[in-house]
Formats: sequence, structure tokens, C-alpha cells
Amino acid sequence: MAEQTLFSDQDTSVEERLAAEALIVDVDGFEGPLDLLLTLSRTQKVDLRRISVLELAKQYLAFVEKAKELRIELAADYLVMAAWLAFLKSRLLLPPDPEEEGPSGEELAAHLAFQLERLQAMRDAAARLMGRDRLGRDFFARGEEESVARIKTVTYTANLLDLMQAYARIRTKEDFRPFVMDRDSVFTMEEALDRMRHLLGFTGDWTDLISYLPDGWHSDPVKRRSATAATFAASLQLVKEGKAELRQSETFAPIQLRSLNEDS
Amino acid sequence: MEDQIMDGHGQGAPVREDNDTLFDAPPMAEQERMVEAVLFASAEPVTLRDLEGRMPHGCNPREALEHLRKRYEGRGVRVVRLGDAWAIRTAPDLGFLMQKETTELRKLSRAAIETLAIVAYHQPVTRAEIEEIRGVSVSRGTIDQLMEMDWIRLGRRRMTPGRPVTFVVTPDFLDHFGLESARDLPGLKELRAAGLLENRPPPGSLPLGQGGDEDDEAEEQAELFEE
Amino acid sequence: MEDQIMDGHGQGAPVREDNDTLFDAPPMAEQERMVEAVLFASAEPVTLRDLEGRMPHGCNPREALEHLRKRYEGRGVRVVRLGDAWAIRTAPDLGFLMQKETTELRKLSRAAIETLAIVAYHQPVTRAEIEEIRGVSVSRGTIDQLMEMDWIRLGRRRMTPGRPVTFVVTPDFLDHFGLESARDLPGLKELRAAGLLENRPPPGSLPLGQGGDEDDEAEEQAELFEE
Repeated sequence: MAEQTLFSDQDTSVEERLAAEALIVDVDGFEGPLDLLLTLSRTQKVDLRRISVLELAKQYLAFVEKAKELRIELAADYLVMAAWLAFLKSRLLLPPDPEEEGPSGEELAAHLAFQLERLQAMRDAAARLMGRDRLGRDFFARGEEESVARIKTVTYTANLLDLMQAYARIRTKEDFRPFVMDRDSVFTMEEALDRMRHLLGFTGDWTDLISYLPDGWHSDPVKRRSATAATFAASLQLVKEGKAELRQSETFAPIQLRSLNEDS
Repeated sequence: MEDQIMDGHGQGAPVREDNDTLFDAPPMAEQERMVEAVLFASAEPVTLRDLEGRMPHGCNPREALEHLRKRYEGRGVRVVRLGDAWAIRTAPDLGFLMQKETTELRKLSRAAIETLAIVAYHQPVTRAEIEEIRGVSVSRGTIDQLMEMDWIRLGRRRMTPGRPVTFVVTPDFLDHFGLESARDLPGLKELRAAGLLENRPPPGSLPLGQGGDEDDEAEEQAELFEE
Repeated sequence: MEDQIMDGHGQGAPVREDNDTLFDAPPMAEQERMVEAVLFASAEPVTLRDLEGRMPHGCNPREALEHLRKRYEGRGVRVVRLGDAWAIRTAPDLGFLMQKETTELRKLSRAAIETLAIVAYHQPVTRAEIEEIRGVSVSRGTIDQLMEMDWIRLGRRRMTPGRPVTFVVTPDFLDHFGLESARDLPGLKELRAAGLLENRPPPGSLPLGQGGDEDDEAEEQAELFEE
């Protein structure tokens, strides 16, 4: 990093500003702040290794300012970057404070320069890769695979994606499963009503609602929840029908049910 | 071998116009290469006319084919004529090597892939546990198929009542799926992060129970599923 | 030609019993024919292991492949190596003859292309590292798409907190781009020499790459390009 360029304070040229403005129009086309920084850095017309990070920070901040003026909404990560670059700029401009902890401005600037250079290198590499002779376009595989039809063994196959998706499907079945399909652990209100109509005759006095839960629905929390809800709903129905009454001594206390049947 | 043509494609006329040279056919060795590449890559036998149409103007595919046919004499593959078309075919005496090419690849059934996935993620796992996770019973055939493919095998017996057998994946499985170990399989969170979780189950993805469920004993082992 | 001593690979034993001869590997010229036939018959690259499995006991496909590769130098088709696998492919300069065979190459997004390059050059690489290099999060489906195309696959988990999964390129990737191994990626040496394949931790805080994942400190350079 050349010090003199780093600390020079020349104004951004008209040309650069125009370039930055042109970019604003197209802000959606950028893949995040790093991409934008890389594009801005091109206006410096130097090797990425000699880039002035201070200059770049200024360009970026000017860009963000301009966007604000034009009332262009910038995604949060652009603003985070702006804040960070403002911080970096102050570190680069102010003499180092021996008291201050953390990396120096130069270290931070060097890392940013490294990131830009690395991203550019990967883009170049990607372009070179895609420009290579490619199978199915420049060179070709055997067109007519040979087979001896008589011997035919069936081989079953699957790829890793199938496997992972199958697993994900099983494990997230619960997330998406329509409620009605969950018969195994769903106790419906109709079932509860049937059960309670049947049982109500045998219980004369106040009885805890929980005791109406069917056998085998107590331990599994999912089943228990379903059975409790169904039983509660069923008891409300019974009350509505005038066949039972409910009481609860205080909030969250056990709910008790009593038959209103004349016989009892 | 073909040098008389290759080097001599400027045969005759010592004085020629530039235009002529431009439209000169490539040397025969080059034509032979072309025919070779076309026959190799084409999905069907290639006719002379087709070759003529594809090769640069002035080529002589018939002659190139002859050269090529001679070149492949006694090799592992031969240039053969089929009606008025040409193709490259394996030498008949080497047909025994082609057995592998005859295997028909079929996608593993949904039941099998799900069972396999459960074994891979939860091994060692018992049959009852597989059924508990899938929510349906696992048919004998599915397990058999996976064992026959050598993707799963029996592990140690579980030290629980009934001492049920467990299943684990095999090195063949790892090989086929390009995994170093089953531990390299991404977890649910990672699958989701990588966008590999489908947003909703594909239509008809809710398999109905295929028979009696035997998951009573599976419940005791529920804690074994926790990673 | 069937005489094993002729090719010199029938080392030693001038006197042998018939039984021995019966189980002797075929002469190298014959092995070359076999390898030739198998490679010609298959569109997919054939692994060395597969060749060994299909050829008679005692064969040395690697040596046969080397002979075959030399034999096809400069021809219309070439013997190419792709990692552990081998294939025959047409010579790239003859692509113009093949318009008929050209397959529509799937259009990849810029994000996918860059991600692919990053995986190729930085492998094994974690998702967080890809994001750190690109400065944006990897969108859903990008990794998915590359895996579906069978160009990248899961590598070993990184031995850092969280044990994140890593991605590496596949033999199909090598095949598609005509690379013998990931080491032959264009410009790899220069990039490495320039330090651009390093995963330098940001000094102090983490300015870029959302997330700021715990695996940002996953700096196991030693692993790069181990394979």
C-alpha cells in the first residue's frame, strides 16, 4: 500500500463522481458491498495491489451519501459497510493513538485490499474456467454407449442429494404435515365426546378433567396435549348441552367436571 | 503411413491462386481425425453423406474411413459398416468386458432411499427405530434390497430386551455417495441453510401405513435418536 | 502377439506349468485393447478400480492406459485422465464438426459460477468461507444447483468448532472442464504464490461477510488440496 496515495486528499474527479452516480442507478445489480467496492476501485485505474483504500472509502461514502440524497434505499449491509469504512477512514487519517486497542488502520486497509484482490482473482479464475474447452461444447463423450442387451442386471442407484432430501423430508414431515393426517397422535373432539358421554354417567362428584384422558394418551406430550384439548372441548360441549358443569378454583388450577344428570 | 497425402495435399499445380488454397481440403491425416471424432461422438451410425456434409469442403470421407478402418484393425474397437452408415464398435472378442455397461440403472424407491437415509444418519439403528422415524412399517424387501446392494449391513445387536439387530452403512455406501464417513452428512440445520430442505412435501409424499406398526418397543428407544 | 514373453511383462520363470499360464495376465498389448474397448464403450469416465474389476485377474490397467494414451496422441479422439478415472474424448479442435452433438449448456448464474470457482480453487471450502470471499451470503439453491449438476460434492467436515461441512469439486467437474486434476486449474500456482488462496482472518473485527460465523476462524490451510 503506497503511503502517499493513502494519505493524499485530492478531490474525487468529476469523472469519478459521474461514474459513481451512474452506479447508483444500478445499485440492484451489485452483489453486496464488496462487489460495489470492487467496481468503485476500478475508477482508480491502478493495480488492485496499489489501490488507495482511503480513496476507496471516500468514494464509497460519497456513493452512500448520494444514494441518500436520491432517496435510494440501500440494504442494511451497505450501511454497515459504510459505517465500517467511515471508521476505517478516521483511523487512516488520524495519527495512531498508542492507547487504542485493536488493529491499526493500515492493517484493516490491507485486509480490505486483500479481500478485493482475492474476489477479483476468483472472478478472473471463474472466467478462465468457463472459457475452457468444455465437455458437450468443444469436446465430446462417446455418443453411442455400447451394451450387450442379453445380460441385464438392474442396479438401483441414488445420489447424495436424494439421500439428504429424503432424510430432510422425513425429519421435517411434522413441520408441514396437514393436521388431519396426524391420526396417530390426534385425539379428536368427537372421540372425546363419545368417551365422555359414556363415562359421565359413572362419575357423580367433581372429577378432574385429566382423568377423562384415554389410556395411553398420558405419557407422550404430543398425544397428551391433543387428548387434553379434545377432552376440554368436549366438556364445553357437554356444558353447553346442559349435561355437565365445570369449575376451576383459580387460574391454572385443575379443571373439574360434574355430571348434571338428574340420575346422579 | 498417410504422409503421401498429408504432405502432398498441395499436389500438382505449382502456381495457384490464394483463393484456391483457402478452399483446399485438409490433409488426409486430418480428415481421418475428423472422421474418427465424428464416429466416436455420434449417437448413431454415420452415413457417408452425413460425413460429407459435416466435413470441410473438398474432403473425401470415404478414403478417410478406409484409412481409419485399417488403423483400427486388430485394436480393441473396430470401424464397422452397417448398411450405408459407419460406426465404431467394440471388437467382438472383447464383448465379455462390456457386461458392466449392460446394467440398467434405476432410481431407488422412495421407501428404500428413506430407509437408507435413516440408517446413514442414525446408525446403528434397529428396524423398529426406522419404522418409528418413517412413521410406516418397513417391508422386508426394502431392507433386503439395501443389504443386497451392499449399502447397509448388520451391526451389533442392541443390548435391550429382545436384543434386536441393528443396521449400519457399509464402505460401499460411503464410496457410492462420495463420503469419507457417515459423519460428513450435513445435519438438518445445515441442510436447511444450504437450501436443501424442500419447502413443502411433494404431492403424495405422505405414505400411508403399509401394515401393522410395531412401534411399541420403539418408543423406549426414542432417546437413541437424539444426536 | 499372444506370447507374453514378447512384451516382456511376463517376467522370469522360463519353465511354467499350464495352470500358471492359465491364470497369467494377458499380454500388455491385449490389456491395452481391453482398456481401449472399455473406454470407448462408456460415455462416463471409468475408474481405475472399475477397470481392474472388469479385466482379467493380474492385469495392470494403469500401464495399459499409459500405452493407450500415447497411442492416441494427436488423433481425433484422446485418452484423458480425470482424477482416478479415464475417458476418451474428442480432440477440442474438432468441436466444429460436432454441432449436432452439442448439448445446450445449462446457463449458470454469476453467483453459481463464482461459487464454483471458489470451491475449485479453495477446496475443501466451507459455506462461510465462500461467503467471506464473495462478500455476500450464498443464496439458496446455488450450492444445490452445483451439487445437482454433480460438479461439487461434500468433502470432509472441517475440524473446527461446529465441524462445518466442506465442499470439493467432483470428477464430473474435471471431466466437464477437461482437467486432469484440481491441481491443473488454470493459474492455480500463481494465485497460491500471490497468497490469494489464503483464508486470512480479518484483523480484529469482521468487517465483511455477513454472518460473522463462528467458523470464520476455520483456518486449516494444511487441508487445502490435500486429496
